[in-house]
Amino acid sequence: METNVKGILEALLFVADEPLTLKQFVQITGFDTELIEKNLKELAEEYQKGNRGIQLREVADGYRFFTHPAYAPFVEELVLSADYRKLSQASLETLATIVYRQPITRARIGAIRGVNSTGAIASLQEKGLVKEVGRERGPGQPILYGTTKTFLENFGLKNIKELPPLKDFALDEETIDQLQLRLMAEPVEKAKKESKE
Amino acid sequence: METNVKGILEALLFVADEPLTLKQFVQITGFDTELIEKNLKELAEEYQKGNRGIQLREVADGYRFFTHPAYAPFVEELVLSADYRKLSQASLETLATIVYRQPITRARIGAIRGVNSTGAIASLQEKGLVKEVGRERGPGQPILYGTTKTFLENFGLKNIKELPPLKDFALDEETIDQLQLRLMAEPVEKAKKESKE
Amino acid sequence: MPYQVRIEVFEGPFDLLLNLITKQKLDIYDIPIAKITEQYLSYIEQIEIVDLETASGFLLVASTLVEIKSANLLPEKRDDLEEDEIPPEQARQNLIARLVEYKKFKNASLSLAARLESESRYYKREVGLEEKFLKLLPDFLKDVSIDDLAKLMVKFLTKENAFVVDTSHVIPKPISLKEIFSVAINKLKQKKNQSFRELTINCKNKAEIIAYFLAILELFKNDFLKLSQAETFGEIEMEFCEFSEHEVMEEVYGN
Repeated sequence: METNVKGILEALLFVADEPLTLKQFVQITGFDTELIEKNLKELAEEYQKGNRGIQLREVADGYRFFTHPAYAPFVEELVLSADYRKLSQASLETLATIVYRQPITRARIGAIRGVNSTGAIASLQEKGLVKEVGRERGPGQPILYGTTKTFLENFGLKNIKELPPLKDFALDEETIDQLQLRLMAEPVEKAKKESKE
Repeated sequence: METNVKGILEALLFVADEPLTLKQFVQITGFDTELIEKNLKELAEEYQKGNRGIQLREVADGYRFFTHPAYAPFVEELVLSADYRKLSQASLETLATIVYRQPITRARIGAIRGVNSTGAIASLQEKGLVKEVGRERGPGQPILYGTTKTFLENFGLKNIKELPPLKDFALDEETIDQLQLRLMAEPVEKAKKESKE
Repeated sequence: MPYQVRIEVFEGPFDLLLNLITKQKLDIYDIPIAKITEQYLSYIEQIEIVDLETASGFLLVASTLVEIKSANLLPEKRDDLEEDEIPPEQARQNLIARLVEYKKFKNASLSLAARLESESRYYKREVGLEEKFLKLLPDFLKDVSIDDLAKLMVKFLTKENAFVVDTSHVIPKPISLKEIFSVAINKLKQKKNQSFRELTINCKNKAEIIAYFLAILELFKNDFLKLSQAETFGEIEMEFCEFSEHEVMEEVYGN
């Protein structure tokens, strides 16, 4: 039987237990990067068009097969539900500060959230979503936290740059004005008038 | 998107860690046996005709995906490329802890070893020596780890009850006393947990 | 074990304040902050916070609110501000800036949650290798016997710090700082130049080492000791300056 590039890639993707990078494909097959990339793209398209049970996706700087999300209810009959991936609000907030401010210390996470985040950090570490990435210079040399490859994989991201920039989540002028007004130490009428002057 | 029978079967076969029987397919999907059989046959043919990297085969106890034998040399290359020559000390310690305390959470492994054991657990999983065996009840539902059949077979053990008792390995009187204390203390802890359930 | 601080539905002082602000109806004759402060205070009275850091976060925001609120009760301009006191208007702007910053991350967290939700429907294959490939793997257990693993386990279980059994019912033995202090001084008098490691070499547990460390810091603070450390995590070298034990105790403990 004639071996074909796509078949080889497919077999490798099937057995791999983590996303495979282009570099790994090159090392294992000896084909050049362009050929591999072209075939991966075609493979992904074929699976997608056919409404197949398996989908090829690019995550965490590599390629990996996943089941099609439409069939999740059936898959969950067979394997442990992904419910455990759910995160509490505290964990999500903490994760967001780490995602957008990494590398960041525990103290700065706490300062942004206004609340001690030690427990949330520990829980994110336990889930493999964040890790210690180093230590800050200076007094106490606090631990710096950052996100992991597992984070990218679980959130379906090729890399961290795929996320919308933080400024997209900033409050608009109007909302900030509302905040201003509601924290006024004088009647609103007067405040409004003054701000117009 | 319209779900299709073939897609569902494909997704199920992809995640299953043992051959799936017709009966299982019926139970999970609610489709009738004939429909499932027809689609499985078509799926197998499609994979075969395309010289695909994956093959659907009917084995003694059901249906299962395999890599295409023609691509085995590449798969072997992938398996060998992973850096697993020898177990590190960290891996050995983690393995010992899991062997004797299974099912056990990541956090408790860390507590026993005194260091974070996440990396070591992942490496042992990759090597097929330990696996996730369930989830603990309670907050966060942490994953429980245990040893695999491969591990037991490696040491010619039928089940974990055949493990050598720890007290045989205490070196001196003092160690024996300490060990006794701890081995005694543990069933209490376990009993407590059970009574809560 | 971190405290599980669940402040009802709120994830902290900023979250609570933002929530109260959003609910607040604006009546142009009202002083808005008065109502918000009142609600905020009554809320934090109800909640039970076991974590000191969290508590201080809530209190800091509360005191800022009270300060801003009281500003309009006072004469227009205050020129009696303490040096490190922040004028109310500045405090208000600081608070708003922090709220705005926090809300940005909170919004980002909602977007992450949505992403996680849709991602949770993708499953990856978590199945080991096919049997024929398993054989390929080097036998990493070649030189390992099951007895080796048992021995390792015994080592852990008999190690000092590996006590994983619940000991919360056991009353910890208090370590007298004063006692340690006195011992430390005697040791330092006998050998004026030594490292912290040397000093604590016979310590039975972490608590004792910590007690020594506190003693050292106290001595350093009172100029009885010079400390140096050549590199991060390196040896802490100490040089004791000659005084009588009595003098030292008197200086530090006042007796």
